Amino acid sequence: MILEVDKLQIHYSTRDGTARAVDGASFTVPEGRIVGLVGESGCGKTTAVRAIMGVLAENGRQAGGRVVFKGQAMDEATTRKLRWRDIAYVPQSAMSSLDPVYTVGAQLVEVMTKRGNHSRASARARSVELFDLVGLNERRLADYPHQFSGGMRQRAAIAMALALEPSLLLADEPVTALDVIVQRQILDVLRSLQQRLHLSMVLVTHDISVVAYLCDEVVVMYAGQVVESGPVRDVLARPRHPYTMGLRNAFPDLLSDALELVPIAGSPPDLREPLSGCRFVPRCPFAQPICGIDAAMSGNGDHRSACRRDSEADTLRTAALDPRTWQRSSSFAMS
Amino acid sequence: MAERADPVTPARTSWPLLPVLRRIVAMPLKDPFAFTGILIYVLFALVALFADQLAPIDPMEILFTKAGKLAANVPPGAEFPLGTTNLGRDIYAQLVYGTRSALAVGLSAAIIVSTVGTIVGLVAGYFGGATDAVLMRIADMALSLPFLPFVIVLTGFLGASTSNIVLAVALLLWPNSARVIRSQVLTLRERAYVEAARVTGASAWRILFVHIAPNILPLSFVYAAIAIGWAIITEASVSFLGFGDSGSVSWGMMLQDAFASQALSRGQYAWFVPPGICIVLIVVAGFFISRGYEEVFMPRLRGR
Amino acid sequence: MRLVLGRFTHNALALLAVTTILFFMFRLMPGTPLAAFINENLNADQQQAMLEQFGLDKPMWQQYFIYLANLLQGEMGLSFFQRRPVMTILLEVLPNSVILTLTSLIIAYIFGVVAGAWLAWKRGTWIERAAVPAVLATRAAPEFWIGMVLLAALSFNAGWFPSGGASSPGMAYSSNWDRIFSLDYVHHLALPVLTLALYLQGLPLLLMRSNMLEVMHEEFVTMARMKGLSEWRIVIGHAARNALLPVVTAFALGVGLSMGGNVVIETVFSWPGIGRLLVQAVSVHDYPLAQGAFLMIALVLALMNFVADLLYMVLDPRVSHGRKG
Amino acid sequence: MAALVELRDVVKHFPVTRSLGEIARGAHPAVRALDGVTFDVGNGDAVAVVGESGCGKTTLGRLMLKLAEPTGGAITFGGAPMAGLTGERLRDFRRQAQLVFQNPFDALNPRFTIYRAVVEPLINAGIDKAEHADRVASAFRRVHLADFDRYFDRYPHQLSGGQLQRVVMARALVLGPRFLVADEPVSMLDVSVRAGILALLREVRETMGLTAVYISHDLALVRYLCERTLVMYLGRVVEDAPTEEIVRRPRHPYTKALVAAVPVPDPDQSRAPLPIKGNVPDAREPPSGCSFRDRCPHAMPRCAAETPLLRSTASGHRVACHLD
Repeated sequence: MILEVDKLQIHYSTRDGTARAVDGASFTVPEGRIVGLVGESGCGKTTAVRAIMGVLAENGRQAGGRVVFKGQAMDEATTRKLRWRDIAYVPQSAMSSLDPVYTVGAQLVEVMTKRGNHSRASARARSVELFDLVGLNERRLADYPHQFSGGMRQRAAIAMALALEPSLLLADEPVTALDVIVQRQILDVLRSLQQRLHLSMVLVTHDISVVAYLCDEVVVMYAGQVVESGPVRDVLARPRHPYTMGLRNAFPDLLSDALELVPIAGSPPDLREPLSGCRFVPRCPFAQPICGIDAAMSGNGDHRSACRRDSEADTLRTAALDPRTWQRSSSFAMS
Repeated sequence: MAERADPVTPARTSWPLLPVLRRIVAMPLKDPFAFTGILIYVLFALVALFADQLAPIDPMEILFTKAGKLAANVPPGAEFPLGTTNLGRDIYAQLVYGTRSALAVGLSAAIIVSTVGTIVGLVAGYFGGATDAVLMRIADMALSLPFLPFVIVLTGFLGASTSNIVLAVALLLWPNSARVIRSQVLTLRERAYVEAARVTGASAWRILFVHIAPNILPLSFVYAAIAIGWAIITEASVSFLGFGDSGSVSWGMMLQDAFASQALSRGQYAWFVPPGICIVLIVVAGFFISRGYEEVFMPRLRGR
Repeated sequence: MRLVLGRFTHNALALLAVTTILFFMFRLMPGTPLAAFINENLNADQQQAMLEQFGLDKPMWQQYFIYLANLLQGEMGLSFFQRRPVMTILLEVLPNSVILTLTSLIIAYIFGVVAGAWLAWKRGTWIERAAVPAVLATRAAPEFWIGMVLLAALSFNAGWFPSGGASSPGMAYSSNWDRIFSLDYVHHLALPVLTLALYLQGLPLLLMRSNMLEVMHEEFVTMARMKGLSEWRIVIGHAARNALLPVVTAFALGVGLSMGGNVVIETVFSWPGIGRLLVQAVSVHDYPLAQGAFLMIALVLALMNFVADLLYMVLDPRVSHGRKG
Repeated sequence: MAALVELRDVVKHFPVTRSLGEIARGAHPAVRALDGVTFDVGNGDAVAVVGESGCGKTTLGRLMLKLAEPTGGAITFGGAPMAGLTGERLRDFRRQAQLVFQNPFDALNPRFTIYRAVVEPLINAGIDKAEHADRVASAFRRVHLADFDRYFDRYPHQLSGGQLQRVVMARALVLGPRFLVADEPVSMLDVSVRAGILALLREVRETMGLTAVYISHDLALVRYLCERTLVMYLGRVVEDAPTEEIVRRPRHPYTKALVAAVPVPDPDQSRAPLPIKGNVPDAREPPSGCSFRDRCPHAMPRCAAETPLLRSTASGHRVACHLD
């Protein structure tokens, strides 16, 4: 395992109390694999990744759990040392994450000379290589970020992330803001780089299709917790947690024959409230009294889920395919 | 349906201006800066209101000592808290009465500036096109006039009166607020809910006054608070340079008297320090209020 | 290039508008139009010369074009009281005003930028909580009053600085430049500069502080943290570099604006500059001189507005470098 | 059925600031948001307009609602030219044509209560005040906001995205329109909420007999809403066909690339390279002839010389390509 996240707790203090943005999430990233971190807005996926990079917002703090990188538990000092050299980041919006007053080339050289062992000359040579690697013309090194199109900026951001040859890449919604065709091109860049450089990668996204296209494994998050994880093929084909089943049914599929999408009624819980048990209970059509008690991740092999009724997963999955199943939980809707 | 009785409806359909006004009034309680600012305003307003009681001596009266001599340059003491001027006038009384003219100048300029600025900003921003172009060119012109020299030339030639100073200040200050309000209107105009009002058939004026203006109002207040300060400083500067209204008692006039009569070399600090502090307080109160409003209202306007 | 020309035209037109307003202001003053230019202080020959030069016997619109044509040649008539060409008098005092303005602005902006960035960095501490209202108070104080207090304390009381003027009486210099580069001149300059700098530092300080606070929340600053760059490099190289853009523009604008505002400072310190000249001219109804001084100030203002536009374009690559595919 | 909305060669240019050279040459450069769009929307039909950002689809929606005026061409609504709608006739049109917004968090005035927001169209249309409460209530029922009067006194920031989008729809439906334009109605919503809004859009269209135009960048979503889809590229319609045809048998090279690029939630999907090159060109200077030719794998000399027209090939399938 290149990265292990163990019972991570991230709390934000807000005016209306403490929000548990990440509430005991655990997952691992095997060496040389792409792990998709999936969930809806507010599920804690971005917070988790930013916590690993050590850049939480000022009102946020790590309240518990630990992050282990290559067997070494990370604290503030190790995080500072590992950043960018071993763990690099690809942002959602490359536009706002590049400094507008410097050329892209200058920013590449900056990180290589200040954080790497490059001289200015070797940094410049490496910039050319990097641009070539992500499919950008080296002449564009002299351009400012605003002179790039969206897709090119994203490529530049990937080049930036690879500058110090990290072994782990954390990509936060790297293609969400892009048009489909450009999105596909960027995904292909990530795929080929991952294979050529034998990178490990965490891909944060809300889009199951992106996970299906790019990832080897998937971790599904809901309300600050991990509800299911496993190989992409298994999780998408045979989801074991009702939330994953719901997500799968609600997700549009260009090629499927079913012309019906099934909504999950209701909305995620308020993370500032004290919560216990399965967070999905109010929206879950299969909830039972026992679900009020926290469930640990369980399952045989790599495919695990945090559901009290995990043993009945196959039956529930069949039931979940029927839209009427999900209407039954609508008494909780709009609460 | 049945339990939603009709009397509830008027509250739901009331003009959104009312909640906005309520928030404008309630805001100072949330922000210490704005609260201090309001407090300073209230204090000065009380002083202006009760000037007669606070200072029984006429500020222009020439005073004599019991020995019958001119009570000139008397140092601060029990009888004259801040002493007297070289002409034997009570400085404390002048300071108290100066509040009146300061507030009169400040408030009248602020009302003109924010009214004109708001209306021009709203109209130029919303209607755009030629209206906008003409109004903004006029604003550019006013902004390219050097501020204090213009006021001096105008009052120097038109005559030194308080109303001329207010007029000059208003002429030069409205473009600042108009510009900012216009740009705010431009962003609001693109907001989806304004577009929604158009789609549902609201007229241009209705959109302007029901959907846009309530969002602009806090800005108008900010500019009014700043204009109060500017007007008072300008009046003081113009008076200091000798182009002030000689018929009224103002802080600027006091400073000019002190300066011209060598109070500086005599070290008569009690004469020229207090008026300056009063000006600083009242102007800084405006800054505090505008900061407070910006903190409370502007993130909302920018965000989402 | 297109932008530069656009801004130039814009500012030139604004200046034209100002001169036009001024023309009509002076012509429509109470009294006969001739009185604005002809004064019994001038002798008959001078009166006749002015009459012809400014076409004062011609209709108003012709006068307007004659006035513009004269202006373009730097011809602004004779001062009533000094009986010398207005232009000569203006050029004599202009260096004094420029030196006063630039020196105090440079000091104010260097201090303001550094202190503003420092306060942003100290955010949330008691230093910041105390400093911000204090700085606001310096912005709220009338310049001339700051001058008066400093003058009373440091000149009359402590005797450290001369009480006014630009050179000590009885000093003789071989040229104007010699005078300006003399220690005596610097000594006279110190107190007005201190006053003006004290008044002016608030704007760059507060601007720098709020820009810094805003920029520190930008995603690219967070990115710089993730890259592991040093705090110093993040604050200076990225945050301050971005926060500085509007401050530099404000500096150029400040030159134009404070030339006008110097009117009171120059009066307090009897500094022989263009503002004091304007005040004197207006109080003795020396119309040609007042008009000339006003126009000179307006010209500097317009010029500096243009410079500010240029600086903004040069410094912000988002403006200077166009989009590409 | 007769067409409700007809567009004939509609052109919309947005002027851009001219350079000195362009002024000297007398050139008037413009962003060609729409460059000759012709199609009909039949009464009761649901048509999707699909394309990447900058293809002109949002402008198209705004023109159909008379929120902007075309630079050229004509649009008719119910047989009447929209250019001539003013005064009372414009108000009448506003009652019949409504819009559902992309961002529900921005589509409601933050200072209005929910009731106030939905009653606003009734006030604008001059509906008798006595009817307001009933009509608002029935609009809320239509969008399935249970216990709707609990929301009336709330403000938008107190509601979730899905609830807000339902309120936005209630506002659009309260006047009983015949024509609805929905601009990316679910793109700002979470996946689990999307499906409910899509189902609702489909339901109200059927029950109210609405004619609808859906604007979206997402082909996968459009499949759940519309029988017919128009694909736009750089201000032109390049393909117009039943949605299933577009998805299963795209004919225009651009549509082919677009369909191939859409990711699907299947780990075994094709990862073949896309049949497209380069980036979308500057809309101020699109290539001559076919605007897609510089990215098209099949481009030939004719494509540069001649702009392909949108021609019917099979029944109800129109393509603008010389290859076809």
